[in-house]
Amino acid sequence: MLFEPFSLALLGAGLISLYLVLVASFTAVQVIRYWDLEADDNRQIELEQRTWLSSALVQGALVLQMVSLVIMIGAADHFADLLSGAMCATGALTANSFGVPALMVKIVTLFCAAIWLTINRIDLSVPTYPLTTAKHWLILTLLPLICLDLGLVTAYLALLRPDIVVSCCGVIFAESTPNGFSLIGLLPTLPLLGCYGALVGVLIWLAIFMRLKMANGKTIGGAEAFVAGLGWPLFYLLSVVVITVIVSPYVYAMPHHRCPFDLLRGSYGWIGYPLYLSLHGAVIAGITIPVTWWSARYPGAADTAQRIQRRAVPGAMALLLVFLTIAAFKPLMYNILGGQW
Amino acid sequence: MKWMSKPRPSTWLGIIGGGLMFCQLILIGLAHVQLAARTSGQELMRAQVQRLGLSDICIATEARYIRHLAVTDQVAPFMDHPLALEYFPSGSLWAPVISSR
Amino acid sequence: MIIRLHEVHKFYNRDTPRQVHAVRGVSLAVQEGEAVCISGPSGSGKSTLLGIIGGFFVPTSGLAEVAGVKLARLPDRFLTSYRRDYIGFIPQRFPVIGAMSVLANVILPLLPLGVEQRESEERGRQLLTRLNITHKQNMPAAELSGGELQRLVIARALINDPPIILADEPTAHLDSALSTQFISIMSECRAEGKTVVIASHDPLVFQSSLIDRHLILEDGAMVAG
Amino acid sequence: MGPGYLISLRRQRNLLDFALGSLWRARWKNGGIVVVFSLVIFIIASFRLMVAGLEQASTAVLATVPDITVQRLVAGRQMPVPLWWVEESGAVFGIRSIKPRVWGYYFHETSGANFTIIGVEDFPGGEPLPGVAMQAVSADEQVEENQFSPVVLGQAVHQMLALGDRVNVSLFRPDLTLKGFSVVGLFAPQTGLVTDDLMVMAIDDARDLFALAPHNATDLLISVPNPLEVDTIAQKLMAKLPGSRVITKAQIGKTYNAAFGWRSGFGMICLIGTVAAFVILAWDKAAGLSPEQRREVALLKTLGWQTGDVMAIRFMESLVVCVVAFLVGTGLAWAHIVFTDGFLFKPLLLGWSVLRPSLSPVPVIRFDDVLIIFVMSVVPYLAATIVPAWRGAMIRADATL
Repeated sequence: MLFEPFSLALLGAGLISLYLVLVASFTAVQVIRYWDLEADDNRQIELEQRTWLSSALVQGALVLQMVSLVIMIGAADHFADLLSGAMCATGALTANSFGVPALMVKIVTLFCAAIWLTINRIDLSVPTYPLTTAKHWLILTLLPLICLDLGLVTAYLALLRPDIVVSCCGVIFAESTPNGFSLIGLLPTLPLLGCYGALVGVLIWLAIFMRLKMANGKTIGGAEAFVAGLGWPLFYLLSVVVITVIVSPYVYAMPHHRCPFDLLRGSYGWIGYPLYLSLHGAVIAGITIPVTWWSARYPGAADTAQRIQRRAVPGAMALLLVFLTIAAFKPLMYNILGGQW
Repeated sequence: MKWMSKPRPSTWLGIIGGGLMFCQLILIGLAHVQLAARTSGQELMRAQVQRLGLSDICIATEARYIRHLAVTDQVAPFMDHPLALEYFPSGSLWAPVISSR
Repeated sequence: MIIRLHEVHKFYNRDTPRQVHAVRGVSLAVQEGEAVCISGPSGSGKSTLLGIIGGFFVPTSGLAEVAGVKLARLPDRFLTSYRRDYIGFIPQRFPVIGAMSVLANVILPLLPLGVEQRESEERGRQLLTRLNITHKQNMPAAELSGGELQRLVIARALINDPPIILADEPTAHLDSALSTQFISIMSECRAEGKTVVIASHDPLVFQSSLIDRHLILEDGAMVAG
Repeated sequence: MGPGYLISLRRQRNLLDFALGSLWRARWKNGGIVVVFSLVIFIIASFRLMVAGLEQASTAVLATVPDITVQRLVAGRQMPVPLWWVEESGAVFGIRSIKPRVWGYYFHETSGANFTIIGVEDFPGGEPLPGVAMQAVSADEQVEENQFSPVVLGQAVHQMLALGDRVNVSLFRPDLTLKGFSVVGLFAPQTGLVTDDLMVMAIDDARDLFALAPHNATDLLISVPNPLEVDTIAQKLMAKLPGSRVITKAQIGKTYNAAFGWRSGFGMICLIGTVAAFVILAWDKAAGLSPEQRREVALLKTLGWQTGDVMAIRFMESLVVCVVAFLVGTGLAWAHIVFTDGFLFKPLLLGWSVLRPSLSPVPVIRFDDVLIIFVMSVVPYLAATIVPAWRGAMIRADATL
């Protein structure tokens, strides 16, 4: 279904991202080959000017990835009407084996671009540009991600046939499926919530610990950075599972409708937008902690890195609380006002 | 002070942009009035569709593959397969010449 | 010691056939509040020296420290910040954006600093009053006469209250009356404690009472001063 | 000075002021770009919004199409269905009702229109036709009892037949003999979208008119109460009835959507050329800096502007052009759809037709559609200006020396 307007918009966004990152990669190759801060020749001067270009390009690509993520969800939602058996975006995304990977690659690209922008900010704040080579290597890893994204999206759209029978989310997420196919499978609610609560507890405790440490004028150590670097991505994954399995049925008021995407529909008050925005914001702020810790080891970078840390830790916490409040609102209201289901 | 009374260019942009958005909102409002008119017969139309077993809306009555999916032929010089798309450019742009007799 | 240059060399197009050794081992120390004139024939490296002090480019070798900032090896981004904070620059031909008003031209350096428009216009107006061209503030800059243009450019250089004023051949296109006016404005600035460095081979400038020290460059090397 | 974000906000506003000033200075050129870009966006937006409106109109109305339609194919061509298929199908468990139906087209030579004739079993008695006020035919109009069969007409058919106040109408059988009908009702005008070309009559009258053999029908409509069973029952029917073609509700809806989506996509492909041409224009405009602009950039750099500040100016210029053009273009598109029913694109989207109900293509506004229009128009323009903006901004400050 490459001729659908949604497909064209997605492919257009993908191609433009590719163009932006391709130009940035060209810069990256030049920088990696010729960067020499000691030189004052024209080439070095032009390379220094190019750092403005690459950050503008990656910023553009980041914004575009966010837009195309929203379009991707919208497209899946729309395709659900064209594919028999697909009743919501989940069904449309699982209609062939490229949909979910494409979505995942998009999300990973989003996080990578955010990490890049943090490193870029630290790098540009120091006159010696300590991280320049590193960040341009990172652009070169962004390039295959964008290519992969475009390839997967193209494959997904090209192989999407309006007539084939696919499963709908009710089948995919049902606790027992006759076909045996289940995306998330049999996940017992209580242990899942327990794990999730424990992880959130660890993250909050870690934040308070780091905050106290910084208040005492100490810097964040490798152990904290390691825990944060492991904890926040895990938190992201678990959050998506928890939203799908536990939160969404309350929002839809249907115990067997488990879909992480329908939350974004207007019929549910667009609750998905603040929910996912705060989740992504919190995780981006969270993974900033290991990124800044890593960057701070480069000569001269520590000051800016720590300044960013001082903002990232409370920022992540604030967004985490916003996220948890939104996520818990419906289930709590239901359990307080409407009893158990 | 005289210089304070002169709005900044960005203020002008805000005014113009706001005005344009306002126009859009009015147009969208009008659109919704029309939409309400269109959907007023909707329940009735659904009932008719159900009663008569219609398969299509009659926006292109001469195109049998559109008005009634049910009379398509599988083997035809121009593809009339029910799940095929109609032969788009020619079929929709050239109307037959109807001589007034 | 607000400006300190030690054994500064500057090459253009280094290691190419078009290599130019523009500044050869210049050492210079300027006190705060001093007014210095650098003169020499054209092509002697005056502008390059001024460009090094003004943070337009970095020296190829040697030490350059202005207002505590080590200019050598500083990337362009940081040179620009340095320029914002410490330098008021008066270029040779008084370039302005002709279609914009005088006041808008004067506050140009403040725009990217995030200064509120009301505040920056107030500062601009004060400077224009001081330089006696308030009555022209809303006129397009293109309609100004040479003398008014000069005052506009000076006001623009002073808008950020820089400790150092650099002027590149400021009187080259002015008659003697306007040159005298320029010197008197610079004297006022010096009296306020600003450091003034002028590159000029105009005797009217380097023989004036404004100038504390007169340096002569020849073929990129300091020959007197 | 205040906190950092406030400084940053004020900086953005100052730069925006400057950008607007420089746009205003070249107002004729930039105005021209806004006009052309608005037109491009107008075309894309009209197209997209109309398709959305038509899709929504059809899916809303066609939500109740029969669950299963059974046809018979002989040598790949559709043939009448024998009525014994009804009993045969009745044996399949899970079916609520089976209605045979005769229908076909009647070409009306005078008007050049194709009417759709539907003969249903329980007519004029039985289940009433929704939206039809049935009227008894008055005695003086009824020429001979029982010779004129009752028929219900769509509004457009009624007009094309130019009946006026008369109620009697004659149609030709295949052998050119005439068959008389009395109009006993008209479909309500607001249901024109599905009924305008209809002539509904009793199934035996339809057989008579089309000279169809008795015990035959055109197709069978099958109603299945449980939507999950539709596919299974369709499979069973296919196995039970040799030479049958079984079409489910889902297939009809999806084919319909696909047809519109495909048309819209095809149109968009054509429009991409326009956008591409425009992007080239944008690149050209941003890349070809005049000597005066170069001097201006050099001056700003001398005055302590960062490369990023100059890039921000250029970006804001493009953004203002885009946003204004986007608002104007989408606004025009709405006006085009709301006030003129989208007359520019209606032929392209609907094809030609002699008889057509008034169809308003107004869509329910959806965020996705706006986003698609945005990505197809504004994003390429902005992306195309990044590199030229940087190239124009990297003029060095020492150019003034």
